[in-house]
Amino acid sequence: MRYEVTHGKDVFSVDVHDVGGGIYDVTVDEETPVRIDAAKSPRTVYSLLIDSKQFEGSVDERDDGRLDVHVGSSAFDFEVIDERRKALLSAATTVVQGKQDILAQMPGKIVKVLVEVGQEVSADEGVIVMEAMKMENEIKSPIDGVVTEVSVAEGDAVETDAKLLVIDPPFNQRPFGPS
Amino acid sequence: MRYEVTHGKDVFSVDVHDVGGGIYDVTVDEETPVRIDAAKSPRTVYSLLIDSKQFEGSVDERDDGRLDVHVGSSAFDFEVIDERRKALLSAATTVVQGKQDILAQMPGKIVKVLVEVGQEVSADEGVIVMEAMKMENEIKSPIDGVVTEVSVAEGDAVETDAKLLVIDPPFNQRPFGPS
Amino acid sequence: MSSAPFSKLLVANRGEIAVRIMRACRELDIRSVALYSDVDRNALHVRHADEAYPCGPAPARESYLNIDRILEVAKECGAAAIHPGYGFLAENAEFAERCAKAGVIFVGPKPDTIQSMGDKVIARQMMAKANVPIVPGTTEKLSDDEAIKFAKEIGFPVMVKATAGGGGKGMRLVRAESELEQSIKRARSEAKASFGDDAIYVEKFVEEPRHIEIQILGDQHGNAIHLFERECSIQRRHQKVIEEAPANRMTPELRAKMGDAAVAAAKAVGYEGAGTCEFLVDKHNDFYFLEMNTRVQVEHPVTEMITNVDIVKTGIRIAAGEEIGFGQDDVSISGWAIEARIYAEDPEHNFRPSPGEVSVYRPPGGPGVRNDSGVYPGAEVTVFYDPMISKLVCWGRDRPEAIGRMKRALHEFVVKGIKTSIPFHRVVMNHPKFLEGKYDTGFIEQEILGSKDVPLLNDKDELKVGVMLAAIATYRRDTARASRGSSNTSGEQSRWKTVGRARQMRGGSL
Amino acid sequence: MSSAPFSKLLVANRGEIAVRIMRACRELDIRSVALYSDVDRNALHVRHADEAYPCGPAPARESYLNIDRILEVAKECGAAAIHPGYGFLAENAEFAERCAKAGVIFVGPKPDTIQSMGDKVIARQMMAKANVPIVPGTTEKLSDDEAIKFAKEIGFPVMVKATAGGGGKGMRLVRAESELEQSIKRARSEAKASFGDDAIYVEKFVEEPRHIEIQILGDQHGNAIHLFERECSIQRRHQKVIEEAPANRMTPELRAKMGDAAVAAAKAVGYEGAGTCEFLVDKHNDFYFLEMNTRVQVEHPVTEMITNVDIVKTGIRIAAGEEIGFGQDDVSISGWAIEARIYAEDPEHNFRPSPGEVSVYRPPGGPGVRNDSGVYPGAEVTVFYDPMISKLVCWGRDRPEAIGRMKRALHEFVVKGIKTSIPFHRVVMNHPKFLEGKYDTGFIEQEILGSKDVPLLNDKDELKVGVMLAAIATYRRDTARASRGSSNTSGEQSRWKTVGRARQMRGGSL
Repeated sequence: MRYEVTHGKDVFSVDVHDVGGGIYDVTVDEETPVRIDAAKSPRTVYSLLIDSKQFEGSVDERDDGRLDVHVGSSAFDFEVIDERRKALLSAATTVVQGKQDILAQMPGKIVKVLVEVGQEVSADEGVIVMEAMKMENEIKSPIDGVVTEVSVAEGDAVETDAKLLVIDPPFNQRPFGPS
Repeated sequence: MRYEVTHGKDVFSVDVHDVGGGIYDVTVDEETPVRIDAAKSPRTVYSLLIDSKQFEGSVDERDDGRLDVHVGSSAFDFEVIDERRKALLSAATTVVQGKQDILAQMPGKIVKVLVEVGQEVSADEGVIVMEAMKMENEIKSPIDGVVTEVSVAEGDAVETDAKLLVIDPPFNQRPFGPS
Repeated sequence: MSSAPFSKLLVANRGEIAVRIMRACRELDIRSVALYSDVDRNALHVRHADEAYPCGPAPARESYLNIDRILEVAKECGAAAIHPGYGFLAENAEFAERCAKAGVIFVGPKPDTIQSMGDKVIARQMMAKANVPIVPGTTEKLSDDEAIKFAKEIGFPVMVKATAGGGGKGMRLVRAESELEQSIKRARSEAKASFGDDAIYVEKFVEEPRHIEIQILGDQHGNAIHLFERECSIQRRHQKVIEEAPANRMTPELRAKMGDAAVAAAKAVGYEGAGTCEFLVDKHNDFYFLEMNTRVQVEHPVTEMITNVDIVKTGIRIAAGEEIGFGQDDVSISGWAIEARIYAEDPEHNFRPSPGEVSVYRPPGGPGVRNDSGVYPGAEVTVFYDPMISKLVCWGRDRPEAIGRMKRALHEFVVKGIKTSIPFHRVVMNHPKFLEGKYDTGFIEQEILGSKDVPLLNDKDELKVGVMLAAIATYRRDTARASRGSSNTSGEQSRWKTVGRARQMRGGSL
Repeated sequence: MSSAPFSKLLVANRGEIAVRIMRACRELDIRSVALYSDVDRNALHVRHADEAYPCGPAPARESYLNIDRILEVAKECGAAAIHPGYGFLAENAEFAERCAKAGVIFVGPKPDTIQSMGDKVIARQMMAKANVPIVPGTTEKLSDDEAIKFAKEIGFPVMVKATAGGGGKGMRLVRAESELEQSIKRARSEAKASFGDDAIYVEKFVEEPRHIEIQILGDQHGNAIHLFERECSIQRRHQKVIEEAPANRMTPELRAKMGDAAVAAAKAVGYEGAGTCEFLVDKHNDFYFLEMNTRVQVEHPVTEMITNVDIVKTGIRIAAGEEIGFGQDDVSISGWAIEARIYAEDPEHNFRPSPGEVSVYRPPGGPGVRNDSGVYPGAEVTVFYDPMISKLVCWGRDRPEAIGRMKRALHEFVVKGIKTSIPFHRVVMNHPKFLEGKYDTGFIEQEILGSKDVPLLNDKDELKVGVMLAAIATYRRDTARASRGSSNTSGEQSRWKTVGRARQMRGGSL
């Protein structure tokens, strides 16, 4: 699984490969993978062995979803996003004008449709909950607008690029006037 | 709820009345009820306030189902049984000879029938799992014997005194010879 | 060892100091009684008590400051004495008097000692009379001419201060006579603008001030001794953060002079119990009386560690009418002790409070380490009270050993669920000026808080480890969520899972 | 403070002593390296280390006693020194020699010191030569006539012992000459029957023996001093359970004589590092050399607390070639310290081991309390190693204060998930003979274990509270189970619960 870890202005691309038994091969920014033995019981913090060096560390998720991470004497504030989720959310970050076809970024199952045709939505408002690779992800509207089409129902299995729903921009923002 | 707490040769009858908010009125052996403020978070032991006296205490369930209880400097080994369960099990402790009609001691639902007709069972072997008042209880055979009748099926709702199954003693122990 | 001085003592406080007092009680065979507000039922001090009574809603004014309720509990439980700790009602003369009227011993000095030492003007007058050096200055308003004359008398530098002042407004540092007239003018106009009153007075300016205080003990039989000094110059916004005993750059002569002054102060007010004389010491090693704290001090453990005297137990015995039990010649300084106050606050974000559940708590141990804690794993830190969760105190044969132990203990100390000032203390313990022992009360402002947020000791290696750990933890969370999410497919399966869970309960804690 | 004596030290041990050594390393700025067997990845000592290496399967013989693997790790990690702690390889002369050959410093005495002190006969001979008193007796077999002659020489009472003996077989206490011939006959026939060898020898019988030992320090420069005595007479099956320093009923004369003897013993073997001379002291205050332990002792903290010397750090400095750094006249006794060894065992059921997960762990704190722990909340106690999970050490100005603190600390100490010997220590701390300080090595057998199981301090009030708590806990468990059981009625509901759970994860620990 690949993650993007953001610390201030620095962004690290981190690949986690689960070797089993609490051992992970971790690659940061395409460097040589590092083998990490990460031991943790529910009652305590992590003990990490990295190339035989021992670090105690902890990770706490804040209410805003960011992570407070302590390692040794250091404290960090990270944002972590996995690439799947990033892909699922990419509609919201890359295409921001005009009529929006919301497509499935990977195969999955529709858990919940949160809107109906005719409903007004705001940018970043959740419109569909989709389960992909055993994770539930809320897909958000990339723009302020109106739902003009819902192409799937709860329980549907969908393939990559399947159209999920369509959102039109509000009247006054449509590029070619009223349609 | 009424419990029977056994400590060595002493048996205490304890009634627990849930007042709410971690407060209980507890009556031991029909004495005056005592109000107990029992505070506990998952990460620690109990703090009990009884008539403003403070005791720290802990309860650990052993593999054999008995309880290790610590209060202040003292350590105790208790067996606790609730009166409902006691009633459900009473067939096993009061009638021990001859053909056994296993009856429901209170209304409930049959969760699982663990034996079939013709099957040999030992005393104390589980024969039926019954749910009553939201608790599952395993009903045990009061004798060594053979199951001669199963009167209920899984999922059945049963009333008090409904016949659940019949167990005959082994051939050589039947009071009047072969039937 | 004598027998228990009382049979029962009510602790009118919470947090670590309540626990500290209850520890003393247990060692003295005294039954201890706790009070708890509505949010404190699960607090540590309740768990250390023999008895506990509710005292009201969360706000301190309705609970820990509720004199009527506290005296009611004392009567109900039959407590012979009340210990106020520090803060809350500890320096409230009315409370001490109400205790006396209710026939309950107040563990502390007499009400009029509290009263007079609580009034800065009276305290200053009494100390001057007892030949305890005070910061030369007036507290009454002066005309321009009087101010100039007085400033020349006490010598420069001086501070010109607004009598109605506060928060630095209407305050002027004057280094030479030539600046004086202009400064008085400015101070007056600032004071007028801020407080509507242009009255000013003049005070000697204490250069490179260090906050050094002397622990005193007095009893009802007229005995008074001191237990040497503590240095408390590491402060943030006038709040002590790190204390040590003995003081840095102390000389035997200065120690003797300050000790004598503190004992004179104690005798002047007929002091009973454990108290503290706070002084400012300037760069010339001249010292000036600041105030007397008529109660046990937060930082009393550093003195306990270098003198081997249990100050809290001694204070309780004194309140019971016993003598101190040892003389000035029986006490001496052994080694060096440092205390770090651990607060539930986020040093990276301007020390904002960090309430919450303490999910993981692993205090340090081993040689020379004492931890006076107010929390435990599972305790809740609320916003209602002081955010100090623990005092970490380390002792060494000398200062370097004490610092080495403090660094080691800070490294060991694991607290999760809330943010704490532990990383901040690590910064101080590695600071060259701290290591040299050459600092004054401006240390934190000038040496640490150059930037608004504290530059923690984040290093590159640990950043990389943190990045990898963040990814691993996220992966583990998502995997765990996914496996939970996929298991709710049928009622039948769920039922068997429930039975399985019930079975797993066996052998567990209830 | 001098700079770090080494840059890196490998700790060839586990549990609390490994943690203790790593604490010393951190205070000395030495990087510490841990070893862990397959079941110890999550052990506390790994979490205290800067580096950690696996050393093999759970059985000690394949891991912590695996010399080849340990030296391999030392080479791999570049450790300058190895500290063996106590137990495992601490008194293994071969290991010390292998370290020397591998160019790694062994923190402890020279191999031949370990070798000779490990052989009782050689140790006895060397001590006799150095005029250290030994229990008068022979170790070679005697004829009847020789035995009678020798017994008269050393005076009654004597012990007649089988040379092949052990476990009390072929052992006879003889109080008067008149019983001697008959006793020799019986001892011979018992020995013949048990060991196939009827050889016997005669030894002075030590009456009401107390186990008192002297802490010694020696360096490579010929310096040797002692740090006074510890009394370790509270034993169960020859295992120390409670130790104190100084010893009860000690006189300045006896202390001086025993100290001199211990220093003479240290000099006789050219002792380097921290070690201990164990003596038996009889009711006449005569003392006899028992053995020399050529390593740091479990109970070293009581000496650290009364002398303020850090024995472990000093031992490491000595191994680096430094001098002790202070002389006999620089050390003195201050106050009193008591150590209680906390074992994971069930004192109510003949001290059977009690492995498992430590679910709740709240060690005591506050003044005068030191806890050297090998576990933490969430740690697993396994059956593979010594069951000691912690050493609780309390200091007081005098013995009553130390006992008061120990009682208070035992009251505070909360350990759940496993059984511990904490309740047993409470019994001892309340026992009149212990309070008087009048006990010998028979104390536990005679005074506590009259019955097979330990009579804990169960009182009637606490029984009643326990009965009620048991019922409440059962009620709460059953109610919680019922509400879990009834919630799995439909897939839809479960799904929403799952989403809810995922949301709850926010703000939590990963």
